[in-house]
Amino acid sequence: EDAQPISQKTCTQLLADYKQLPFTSVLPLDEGPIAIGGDTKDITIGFSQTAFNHPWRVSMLESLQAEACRHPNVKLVILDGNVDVAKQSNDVRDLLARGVNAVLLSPVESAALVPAARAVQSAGIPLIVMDRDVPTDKTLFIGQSNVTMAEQVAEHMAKDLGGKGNIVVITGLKGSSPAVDRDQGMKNVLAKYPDIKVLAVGDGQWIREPAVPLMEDFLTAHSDINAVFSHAEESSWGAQLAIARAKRCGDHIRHYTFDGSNAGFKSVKAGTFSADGNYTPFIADVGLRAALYKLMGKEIPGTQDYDMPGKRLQLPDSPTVVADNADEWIGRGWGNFEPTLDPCK
Amino acid sequence: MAALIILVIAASFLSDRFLTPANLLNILRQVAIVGILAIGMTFVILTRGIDLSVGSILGLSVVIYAGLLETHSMAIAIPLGLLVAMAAGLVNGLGVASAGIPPFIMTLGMLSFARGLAFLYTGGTPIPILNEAFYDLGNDYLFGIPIPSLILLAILAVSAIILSLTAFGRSVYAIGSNEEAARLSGVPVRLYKIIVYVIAGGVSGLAGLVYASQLSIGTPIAGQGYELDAIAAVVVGGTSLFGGKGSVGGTFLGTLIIGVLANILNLTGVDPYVQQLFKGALIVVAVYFMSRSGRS
Amino acid sequence: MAALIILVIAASFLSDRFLTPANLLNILRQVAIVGILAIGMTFVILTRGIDLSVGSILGLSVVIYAGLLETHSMAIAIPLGLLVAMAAGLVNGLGVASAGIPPFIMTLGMLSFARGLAFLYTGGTPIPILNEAFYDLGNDYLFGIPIPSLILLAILAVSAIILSLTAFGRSVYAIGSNEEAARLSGVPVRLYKIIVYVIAGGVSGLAGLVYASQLSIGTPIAGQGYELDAIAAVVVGGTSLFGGKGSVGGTFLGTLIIGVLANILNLTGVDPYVQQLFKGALIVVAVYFMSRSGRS
Amino acid sequence: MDKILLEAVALTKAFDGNVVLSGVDFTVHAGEVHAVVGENGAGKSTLIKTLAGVHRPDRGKLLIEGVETTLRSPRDAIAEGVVVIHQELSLAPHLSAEENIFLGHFPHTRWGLVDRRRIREHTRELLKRLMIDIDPVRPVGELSIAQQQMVEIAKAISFQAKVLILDEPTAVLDESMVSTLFDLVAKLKTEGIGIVFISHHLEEIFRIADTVTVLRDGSRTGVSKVSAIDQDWLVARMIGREFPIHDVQVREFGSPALEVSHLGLRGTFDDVSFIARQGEIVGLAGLIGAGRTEVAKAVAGIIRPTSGTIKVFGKAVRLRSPNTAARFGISYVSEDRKTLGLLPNRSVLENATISNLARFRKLGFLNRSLERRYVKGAVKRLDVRMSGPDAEIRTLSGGNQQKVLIARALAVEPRILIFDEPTRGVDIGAKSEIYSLINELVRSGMCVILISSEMEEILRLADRIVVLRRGKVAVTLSRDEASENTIMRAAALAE
Ligand SMILES: Nc1ncnc2c1ncn2[C@@H]1O[C@H](COP(=O)(O)OP(=O)(O)OP(=O)(O)O)[C@@H](O)[C@H]1O
Ligand SMILES: Nc1ncnc2c1ncn2[C@@H]1O[C@H](COP(=O)(O)OP(=O)(O)OP(=O)(O)O)[C@@H](O)[C@H]1O
Ligand SMILES: [Mg+2]
Ligand SMILES: [Mg+2]
Repeated sequence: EDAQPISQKTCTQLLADYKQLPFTSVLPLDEGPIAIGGDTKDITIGFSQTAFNHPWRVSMLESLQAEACRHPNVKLVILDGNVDVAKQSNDVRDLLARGVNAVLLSPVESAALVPAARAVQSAGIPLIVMDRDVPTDKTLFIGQSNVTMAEQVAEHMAKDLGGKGNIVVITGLKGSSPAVDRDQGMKNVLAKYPDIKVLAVGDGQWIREPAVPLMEDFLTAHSDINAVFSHAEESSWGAQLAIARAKRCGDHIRHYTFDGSNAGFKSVKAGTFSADGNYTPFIADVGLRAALYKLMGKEIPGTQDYDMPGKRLQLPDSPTVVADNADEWIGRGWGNFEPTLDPCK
Repeated sequence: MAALIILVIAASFLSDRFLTPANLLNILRQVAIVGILAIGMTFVILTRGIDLSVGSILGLSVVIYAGLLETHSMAIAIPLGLLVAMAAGLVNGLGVASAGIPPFIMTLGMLSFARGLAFLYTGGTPIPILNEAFYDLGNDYLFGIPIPSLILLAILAVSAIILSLTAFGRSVYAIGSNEEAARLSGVPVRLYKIIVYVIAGGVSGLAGLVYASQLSIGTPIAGQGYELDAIAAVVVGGTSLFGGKGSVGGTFLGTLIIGVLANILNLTGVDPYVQQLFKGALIVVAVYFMSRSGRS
Repeated sequence: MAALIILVIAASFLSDRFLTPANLLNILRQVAIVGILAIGMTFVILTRGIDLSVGSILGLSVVIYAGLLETHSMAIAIPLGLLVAMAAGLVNGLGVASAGIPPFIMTLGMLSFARGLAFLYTGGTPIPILNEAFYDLGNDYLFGIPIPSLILLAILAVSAIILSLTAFGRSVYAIGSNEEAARLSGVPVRLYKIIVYVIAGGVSGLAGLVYASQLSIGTPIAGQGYELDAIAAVVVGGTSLFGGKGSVGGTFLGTLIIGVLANILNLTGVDPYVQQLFKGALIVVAVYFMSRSGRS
Repeated sequence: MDKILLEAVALTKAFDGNVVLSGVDFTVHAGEVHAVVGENGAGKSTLIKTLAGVHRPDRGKLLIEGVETTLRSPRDAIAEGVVVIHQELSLAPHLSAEENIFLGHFPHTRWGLVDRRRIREHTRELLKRLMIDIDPVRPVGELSIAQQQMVEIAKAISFQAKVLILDEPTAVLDESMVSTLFDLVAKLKTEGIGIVFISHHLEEIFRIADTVTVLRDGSRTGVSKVSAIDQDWLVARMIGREFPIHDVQVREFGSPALEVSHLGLRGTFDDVSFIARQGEIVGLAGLIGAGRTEVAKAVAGIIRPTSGTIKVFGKAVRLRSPNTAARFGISYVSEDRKTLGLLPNRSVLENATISNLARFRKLGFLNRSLERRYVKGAVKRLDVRMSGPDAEIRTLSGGNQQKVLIARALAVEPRILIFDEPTRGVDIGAKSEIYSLINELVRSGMCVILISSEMEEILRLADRIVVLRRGKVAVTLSRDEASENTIMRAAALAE
């Protein structure tokens, strides 16, 4: 049995995990070939992903591949946007040149894919936008809000700190829309807590490596840090490494972070993280089903108008994972890797 | 040239969609941004310099177009954006030619500086562009050809004329070939080097124009990493990094080769990770065959 | 040197935390990875080449260490990871020296290829490293100095000896100064160029070792974009991109200058956007003063 | 004739504290050929460069047609009508001859574009006038050194100079080209142009110069009408001591060291055969472009011949690289100093020892003091003038660079040494040193192949002379048979 691209998993493996996916009950679809007007010829679906340089993005793909494995006549074409809007814009057009039946799009940058999205629309095929929106007409947008999620996480932080203290912020890649949104969410909450002071801000680029020297330097400059608000679990683990190296484990600096991986939840349970924004990648199966509904001429239930052109499918909010609910969520997050050793333990 | 032809033949076997007019126009539009940058880069590299800041200058111009278009017309936004891009190029040129800072360092500094400016200008949030005329500039067709491609071809034509038919152009080659000899012959080396960086900056601003209009957004991360793509197109096109040798025509070919590679890999739907492997290997192979065929 | 001293003095005025032993050791550890890469890069640049693939080779070695450590001991994982890194360097060397592909293109291809391999090997998901001894390698101290810094210093010392005291090292300079003349003088140019790329590859593998052990994770994106940082350190350190001139000592200074810059910007808590502005401007200024003081 | 075009008063120039010119006065009249002579490193080129806006003098002033002028760049000098052919070839190698000629002053069309047709016409005219037969659109980097020099001359004329300065233009030219150049100089003279001429060939001074200035260690030691002096006067002021003329003694030759038979390289040379024995000097004579250098390169393992065989000490060998050749004891000193010789930004010491680093190792590491000892010896033997062994070689004067390259070849301790134009740009004192060195080498049993365009040099040194004509051996002459006449006839005669 062939392994699927990128994930390197076979359909058997993917289908074994299918039951674990959080939103299989949204837009349900039976296993088996998809018939359009009684015809079960091959259906090709194009997926233009932001990039495959982060496991979150790979997990999103796995949910898509799992759904596709359930329908033998559904084929996928997967393109990697390399975190470059211009490249992704080109990718979408290449999908159209290839003659796909529908386009799934998870944009690098919300507004920048408008022309590409319009090109899909004028080709007359369904366009399902996932994760980050595109401010133009589309068949459906499926996503969660980074702003409200960051608000939740920041509220937890404010509560834990008793409304008072010093924090440092390690953002995601500067200028990328989740980083902008998570920062906005945090600022919305901090506006209510004037006694929480942001000592320093640095760019962690979603990953571990740059977070380490950043945090080391923050620790050198400030002797009274109460919490690290980081946009990514990887950066939080990096910050923790820096804390251990600086021999500042005794400061009991708290970590507030995002991503929603199983490893992240385990770190919450272990007490390394105080809260983890539960940002699930498992929405692409829903996206694929929505596209298939559309192709089959089926009504998509539960959609609503919203402040952007097109329709939105609101997914139930996943609660922020904290010590109280960590056990309940371990296994339902993404990724099956272990958290890093906590050097403070 | 031979390499491109072989590539095109191979591509048309690999996908029957490749040799359709729509797809070929697609490619021509897709390569516009990097192709334009690469032409400016060719000027710099011909003088034995390098410009790492083209991607950042593109980004800076993009946010300026977007910012100005919020309140002003295109007639104001476009010239001002280009002016800023040329000013950045001028700073590069002064640093290299007058202060004697190695081009790599000077433009690396500008890479960081211009990007920082773009972030500061936008506060990190992309500025959407709602001007329809501007949108059309990047997405419409003229004589059946996408406007960005026409812009690319126009810049190519003008550059080819400048390089082969003006005293300035010929001197650019001379400076790259033997700067001392050029100076001894009375070529105003310093001035010309400055001009070359201003051209690279201005051309980056034009690439930014295509970017902003094509994507309808002023994002401060626009063009990140494009410097390497542009340099690659120049070198694949046969221009020597040690100056004095090459042409914008070659650069255009190089751009097409890289563009066709990316397109065919997308059309055949290869695993993106494997694509990356292929891309690496194919560039090397293309250049190998190009240098072979160039020799005989 | 003067530039570094001025920088250090300025830094200690800007932050009273700067001149603490803990912070200085921090800097020495923080620069280890790029510093190591830059040393390998120096060899290549001295021969008038360039190696754009060092960051990708680092990334490839990182995932290999991590992958092998899941099931094997360090005694297996480390040599194998280094071997793969050197093999990648060997391919670069053969491409450049034997097939005559321009270094920029050959190593650009390897940049893409090795990165693709790293992604394929991991399937895009980072591999956590749970080996305690390996963790200590990246995070412990020996004689009060972080082990990564010691590795950097050891590589620096060995490289300095090779370059100044061996026939190979002397020939590296000769090749960069005038390859044809070196060949006529009986220098085995092809062999030595191959060796130079193998060194750069192997050294990238060592940098990968520091990366993987310091961060306890095998992520396929490790080292992305480091090639420019490494080249910057080399050039700031006074080595000419046109070959034949420079030293690893200079490269180490260049690394420190860039490291101190980043550190002091972090310590003073400058806004990240403004940091980027400063960083760009300061590198240029540092190099300007360095070339000034070098002249007189 | 009496009008002063250019006058330099008390020029002083130092590099890093080394005084290279001290208080030099210099005058060029209209319609005069003013020669400058002096040993290698005397400061001739530096004087020229300060007149041409390349260097700014530390002290002293410059008057052009009586007006005090500061030249900030070569561009300024050109604007004032001062045009120079520099000693180091200064062409853009990737550009064609015609573009090099008009670089800096391209003619324009009405549209402001470069007027290619006019360039083509002018170039053709110039090349014809100089009697050089080259393809004007070929990149000059592919031309031989002599051809490049002729392009430089064409370029200089194209500028319509008031003062034309020629820094050792004849060093790389053969007899016929020198004659062409001198005819041209005579003609320019009559047009009222002032000409400055530098050469180490003193007979040339007497052939064309009206006035001569002698420099020694940066000071002017003499100036006179040429008609009033003789060679001894010049030598005395240049060197300040007698120097011996080494004539070759009759020697015994050993067994054949190098046997070249039917060697050919398609399109370059064909069916070249000769034998050189231990202790023998074999001269390769011929006009420029005859293929002497290519034959030498084939023997040195630099290019691979397509036919024929080479035997070294009786053994047939295949010389795949200079490295293999070196292993068989063959060493080559190239005529093309700049592209095939110098490691420009490395020190004198490194340039001298690169050919045989194994010799300077101790316990596997290079040993600086071994290297220093060797370089010191060679510097003394060859009388190299420089600030020290750690100076970058490109700061040395041309002649001294040549000597360092000879030291490099000797470091291999070769058994067969190929000298391609070894005394090019070398002053007469050093030339005699090199001659005596060659004598010494052959006496100790070395075999020397000598390529020279200087008839006198070949005649004086070579035991046997192989004359090449268009890539073929025209004739092989013994010492007794050889004369300027026989060689020229063989070299130039149409078959
Ligand atoms: N750029 C420089 N930097 C340092 N020293 C220099 C430089 N140029 C020339 N010199 C020194 O100045 C002295 C005079 O050199 P110059 O080239 O003028 O001699 P020359 O008389 O032309 O000799 P030759 O006959 O060999 O050409 C030499 O000792 C040389 O090493
Ligand atoms: N790099 C080159 N590329 C192409 N042709 C060349 C090159 N070098 C030399 N030639 C040509 O090869 C022919 C032989 O040149 P070569 O230098 O061997 O002559 P030569 O007899 O050694 O004369 P001399 O050494 O006095 O210049 C000439 O016609 C020359 O133009
Ligand atoms: Mg001279
Ligand atoms: Mg010759």
